[in-house]
Amino acid sequence: MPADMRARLGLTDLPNLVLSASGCAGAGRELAQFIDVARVGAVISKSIMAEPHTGNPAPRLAETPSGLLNSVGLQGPGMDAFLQRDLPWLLSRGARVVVSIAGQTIREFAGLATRLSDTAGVSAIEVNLSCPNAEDAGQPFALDPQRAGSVIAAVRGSARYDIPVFAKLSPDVTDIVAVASACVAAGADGLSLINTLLGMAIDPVTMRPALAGKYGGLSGPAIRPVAVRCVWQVRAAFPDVPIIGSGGVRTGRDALELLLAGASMIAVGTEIIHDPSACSRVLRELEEELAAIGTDRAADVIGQAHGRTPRGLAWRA
Amino acid sequence: MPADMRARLGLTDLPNLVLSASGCAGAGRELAQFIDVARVGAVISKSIMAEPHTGNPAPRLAETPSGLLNSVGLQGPGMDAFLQRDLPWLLSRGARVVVSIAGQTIREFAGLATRLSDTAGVSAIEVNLSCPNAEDAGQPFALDPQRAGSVIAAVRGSARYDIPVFAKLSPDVTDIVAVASACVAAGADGLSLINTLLGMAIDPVTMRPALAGKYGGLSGPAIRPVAVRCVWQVRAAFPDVPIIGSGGVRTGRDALELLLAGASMIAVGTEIIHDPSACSRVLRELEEELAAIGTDRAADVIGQAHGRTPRGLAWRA
Amino acid sequence: MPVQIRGTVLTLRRVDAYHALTLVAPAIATKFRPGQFITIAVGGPETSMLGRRAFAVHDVRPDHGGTVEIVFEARGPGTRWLASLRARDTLDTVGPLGRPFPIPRDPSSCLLIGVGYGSAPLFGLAARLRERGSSTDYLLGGDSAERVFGALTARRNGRSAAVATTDGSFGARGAVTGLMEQIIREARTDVIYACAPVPVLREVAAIAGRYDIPVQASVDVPMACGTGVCMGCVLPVTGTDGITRIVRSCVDGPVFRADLVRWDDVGTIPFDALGAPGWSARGEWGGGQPPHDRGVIRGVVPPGQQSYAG
Amino acid sequence: MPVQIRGTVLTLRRVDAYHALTLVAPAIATKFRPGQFITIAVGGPETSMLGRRAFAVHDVRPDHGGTVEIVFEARGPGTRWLASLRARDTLDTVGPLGRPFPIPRDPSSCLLIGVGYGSAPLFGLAARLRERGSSTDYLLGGDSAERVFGALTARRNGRSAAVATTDGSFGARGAVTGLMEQIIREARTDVIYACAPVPVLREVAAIAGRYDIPVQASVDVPMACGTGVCMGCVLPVTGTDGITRIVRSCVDGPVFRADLVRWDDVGTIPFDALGAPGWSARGEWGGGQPPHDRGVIRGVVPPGQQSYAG
Ligand SMILES: Cc1cc2nc3c(=O)[nH]c(=O)nc-3n(C[C@H](O)[C@H](O)[C@H](O)COP(=O)(O)OP(=O)(O)OC[C@H]3O[C@@H](n4cnc5c(N)ncnc54)[C@H](O)[C@@H]3O)c2cc1C
Ligand SMILES: Cc1cc2nc3c(=O)[nH]c(=O)nc-3n(C[C@H](O)[C@H](O)[C@H](O)COP(=O)(O)OP(=O)(O)OC[C@H]3O[C@@H](n4cnc5c(N)ncnc54)[C@H](O)[C@@H]3O)c2cc1C
Ligand SMILES: Cc1cc2nc3c(=O)[nH]c(=O)nc-3n(C[C@H](O)[C@H](O)[C@H](O)COP(=O)(O)O)c2cc1C
Ligand SMILES: Cc1cc2nc3c(=O)[nH]c(=O)nc-3n(C[C@H](O)[C@H](O)[C@H](O)COP(=O)(O)O)c2cc1C
Ligand code: FES
Ligand code: FES
Repeated sequence: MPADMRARLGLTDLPNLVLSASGCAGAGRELAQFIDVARVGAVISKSIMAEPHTGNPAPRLAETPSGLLNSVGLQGPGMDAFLQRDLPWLLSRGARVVVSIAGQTIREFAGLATRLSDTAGVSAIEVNLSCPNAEDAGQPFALDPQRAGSVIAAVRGSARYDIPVFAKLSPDVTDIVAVASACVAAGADGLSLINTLLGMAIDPVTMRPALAGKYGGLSGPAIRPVAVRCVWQVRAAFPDVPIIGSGGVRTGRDALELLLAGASMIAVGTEIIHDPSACSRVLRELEEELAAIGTDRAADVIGQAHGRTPRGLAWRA
Repeated sequence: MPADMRARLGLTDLPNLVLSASGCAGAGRELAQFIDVARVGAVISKSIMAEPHTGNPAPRLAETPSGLLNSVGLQGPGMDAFLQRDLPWLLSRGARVVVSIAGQTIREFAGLATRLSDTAGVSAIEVNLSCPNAEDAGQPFALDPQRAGSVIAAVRGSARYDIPVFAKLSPDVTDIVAVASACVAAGADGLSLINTLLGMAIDPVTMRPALAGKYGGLSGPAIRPVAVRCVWQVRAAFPDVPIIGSGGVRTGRDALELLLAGASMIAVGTEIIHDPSACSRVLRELEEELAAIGTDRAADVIGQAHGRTPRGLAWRA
Repeated sequence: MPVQIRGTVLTLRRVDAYHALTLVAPAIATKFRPGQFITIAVGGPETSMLGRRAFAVHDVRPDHGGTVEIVFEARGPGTRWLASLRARDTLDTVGPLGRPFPIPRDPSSCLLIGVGYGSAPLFGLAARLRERGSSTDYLLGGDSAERVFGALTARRNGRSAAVATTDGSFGARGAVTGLMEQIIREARTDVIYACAPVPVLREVAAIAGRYDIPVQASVDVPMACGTGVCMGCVLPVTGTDGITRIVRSCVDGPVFRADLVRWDDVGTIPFDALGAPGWSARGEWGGGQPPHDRGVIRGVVPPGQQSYAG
Repeated sequence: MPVQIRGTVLTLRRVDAYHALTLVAPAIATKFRPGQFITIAVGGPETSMLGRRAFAVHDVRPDHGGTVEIVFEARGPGTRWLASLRARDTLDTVGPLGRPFPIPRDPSSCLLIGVGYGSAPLFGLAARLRERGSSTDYLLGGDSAERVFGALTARRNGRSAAVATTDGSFGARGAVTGLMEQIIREARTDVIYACAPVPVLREVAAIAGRYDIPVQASVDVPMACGTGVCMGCVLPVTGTDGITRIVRSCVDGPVFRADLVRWDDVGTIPFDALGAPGWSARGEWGGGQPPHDRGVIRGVVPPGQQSYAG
């Protein structure tokens, strides 16, 4: 019998705990050519800004070993178009939708949360704290516990009480637990981690940064060990706060690794770029992994790697 | 004509700027089975502690996508044995030696620097700031600008005036420029970056951390974009401070990328594990890369990617 | 609708500077229309290369239920890996992707311009054009003789076929655009189809513009997903409503009306693009500077004015 | 001295549950002594797998200037990649590495114990032993019949050959150690050579200890470099000076005198190891607790007491 893969996100029941990560599934339509979006645990939208936004110039992507650098720069149609076009389409297809929001000031974030609260069908809000803070020389909010907390407090204060608010954290900090702590204190219902690592590539031909935006966010399997570590640390500090784990999930085994480290849900990002049916494949492979270890419910493995007694060292067995 | 690959490290002339990174070349003898250590720009020793040290239990290594996680835990013979056995051997083979030092207190670091000052043949001291600070609950010195600066001040104060002191920085910080700044202010003659990223892997079979030491340092090509970014940021802030760039160098092209970002020397680490002749191969490939772009001296490309006028976007050409 | 399949390598052979790879891929072959492309995941199960590689479909055939042929240059690690494959290897393949070349309703005089591997998609297009009664003239180019793809076929099937190479080793010396005007005049060209690097397309568009000839240009912009999810392959393109948008060449292209692509602004965000920092829905300028001073956002954007994270 | 070469695949074939790969590698073949191993870089030029894979040399032959044969199980991504190779592919190969099996000076009665692919290095060893006038008895094991490697050769060349499988599908049911004592008594064994997983070696060492028979054990510890630079493959081993050291099995092994390996402490740092936290050069205990209370450092070390960085 296949394991029970269900998860809960606030008031919403998710058929399974494999989500598509923000910015890696288009508006959902692109994905729907290859998989049934109703069968994805939830679709996390590209981070939505209040107004339409062009994003950064090309080149925006560079391939690195087992990774991808991106500086898309939050290109998007803006909240109006999202609510008029993309959200209804996803809902009509039976998908559950987590809306990722992006602002450059605390007020902007609060305004976005207010807009979403007037809307039906928003399963949760994910707050992209890696956005540049216009009032702090463009430093991402996520780098400072206090600023991150202020954004979450504002969003939590503006969002309808029954919409859970997840804070999406950046790994580019000395102490991710401190940022997580500030977000939890500010009322975050859950945490989403990790966003990309700040990286850069130089094109040896032009001898200039490979991305027009110079810096890029590093994602993909290359960063998985950092994601596992961050999820582990945050889970150890806040065992009761649900975590959406992302960062380099390519296979069901990778998903299992993040669950064992303490994630309650998994978001698949870059692998969707590499394999458009990644979400359904990862789910299937995760089911197989769970069957192999004889688990009935995916929820049972969450955080299991924290157990006190080491199960012995594999290579001694 | 092949390009001039020479570099200068304090008073020492290096035949070329490709070094072997700390902890990845054994005591030098292991490497010498495959390449001539006299032709390596310099051998950076495994970080040496005052006393012999067992390091951490096995498993100590885990393979990750394009990366390696290690928690060797500074296993080593201690300073006495290093000075009696390993250093003389390297010098007898014509190698230039940078001695990496590891302490758990500021006093220990100072003591190690004093010992090295009584010794001939030390081209430079590299201070491994990622060591756990026994007086701060084991937090690595490298995570705090002030602590990092104190270590460097103590080492610079104890080391003979003609031995350059390089501070080896960790990328696991919110602001690497702040740490670099503290080290430069404390008298560092150069900076070495980056050390490994804090990471973790879970063994899906045992369902426990794959490394006995739980956390590990992530190295290899996976982290190169982070290394390039760190070198770039530090170079932009301190254009006159020499940088030993390391992090995922696998090919001559990767070395060129770090030079363009601002490193004046390159250290090859994990790739030596993967290819024991990596140092000489990377040097040869770098020579080819430089020939291809028509450069006479490797020194001419250092920091070139910072040039103001973009050379145009490769894919438009 | 594109599909994702495991295609089996039927043959892989050298063709001058290129490799021709034939894949058994019935579900793609039957849906394909000229100008569309496929993407392939490269490097095997533990690959370190995450971007899919895009290739124009050169030919489809009915054998084995349907095969697809691509022609590629082994230039980087992904294409070198492809060149090392052997018959019976299988490949994660997605296609057909993108907007095909539009076919004129009425018989027309069509000029097909291809540079390097850019010639590959033109022959299937030509067949379709001839079926509809159009005539086809070819203008092919490349750096040198062995980089001009398909000249023989062009000679055989086209009404005319001209060649230009950078080094003069085959046909005229120089760029294809040097021969364009003469052909246009002689062939009384009604429509141009072009598949070439961006700078060549820009020049083709400029020349054709002077003769008022519509150009359908297939652009070769770095891609990662090919399906529209990553937003990596963008170009500034003006809509028929006059508004410039930053569009994805994988889903809105790769074939564009050349007069709508803002060739000079490729690799930039023009200030008047929908959603650009200076853009305003109400047609007012957001800042105090006059539009021409704001210029375009080119190359290195000051950090802090952008988000690196997505 | 080991060398690094590009070996060419001569043949790759299935042998029951295993793959046998023959490489043309003259420089390695001519230097090799039984018990030594080679390492192979896996995954091709853009590999995502950085650890080299270690394999015991099964056989060397003089043809093509010298070939080396390994026998391996396709269990993880690296060995699966190896299993997908074809003749004429080339591999970055380093060897011969490690300390070989010591050969007794005088003719002796030798028992060779191999479990799974652990049997692979025993046949070359047996030939060498027989050259020196020793007799060889084999005791081979595995989970099931198709995982017992080389039983036929053992029958043909050995004085005796016994087999045990976990599922009883071939030979006795159970572990090889179940048959050991009987063989030791019947064959009047002087020396034991064993190549098997660590728990089996530990058991072999214990039994042999009771009979006072020396054991040369080849350990199978995860390796990354195989050359001694990474410090990944460590084991606690007591020296003839009575001091326990944390040694690298790739350079100090893979063959160890079994009575010197601290089998119960594999995967730990024994408190009395040279340089362990509780260890002191002057024989005093560094801390206040009695030695037996400090125990060993096992598994998860509290962060802060260790360095993750190297
Ligand atoms: C619509 C379309 C059709 C194409 N048709 C062909 C064809 O028929 N024959 C052919 O040889 N090539 C074609 N290309 C170009 C081909 O996709 C690239 O040459 C190839 O991806 C390079 O991969 P690489 O591993 O060799 O190089 P790398 O430079 O290592 O590639 C690294 C990354 O950049 C991307 N990339 C780099 N250059 C290009 C490029 N010019 N176009 C798209 N992506 C790029 C790759 O997809 C990958 O993600 C086409 C490109 C597009 C967009
Ligand atoms: C001295 C020695 C001789 C060996 N001889 C043979 C042999 O003759 N036949 C055979 O099939 N296997 C042999 N092994 C084991 C073989 O090296 C591993 O099975 C192989 O490395 C696993 O690679 P993988 O990619 O399939 O698995 P993965 O688990 O993906 O390997 C991941 C990493 O762990 C290392 N690793 C994992 N398991 C082992 C292991 N048991 N031993 C060493 N490294 C490991 C790999 O080298 C790699 O770096 C030997 C090991 C040693 C140390
Ligand atoms: C092309 C691209 C665009 C992204 N856009 C966003 C975004 O808009 N908002 C966000 O919070 N994260 C964004 N991310 C980050 C991902 O959601 C994810 O957190 C990160 O990439 C790590 O997961 P992965 O390794 O599975 O991709 C983006 C990532 C990529 C690769
Ligand atoms: C096995 C291993 C051991 C290391 N030991 C040390 C060490 O003792 N001291 C140190 O400063 N860095 C150590 N490092 C870090 C490397 O010197 C290097 O900075 C880092 O790995 C990044 O470079 P790379 O990707 O080329 O390996 C070690 C790295 C590895 C993989
Ligand atoms: S290639 Fe990803 S959106 Fe076009
Ligand atoms: S495997 Fe690296 S030291 Fe033994």
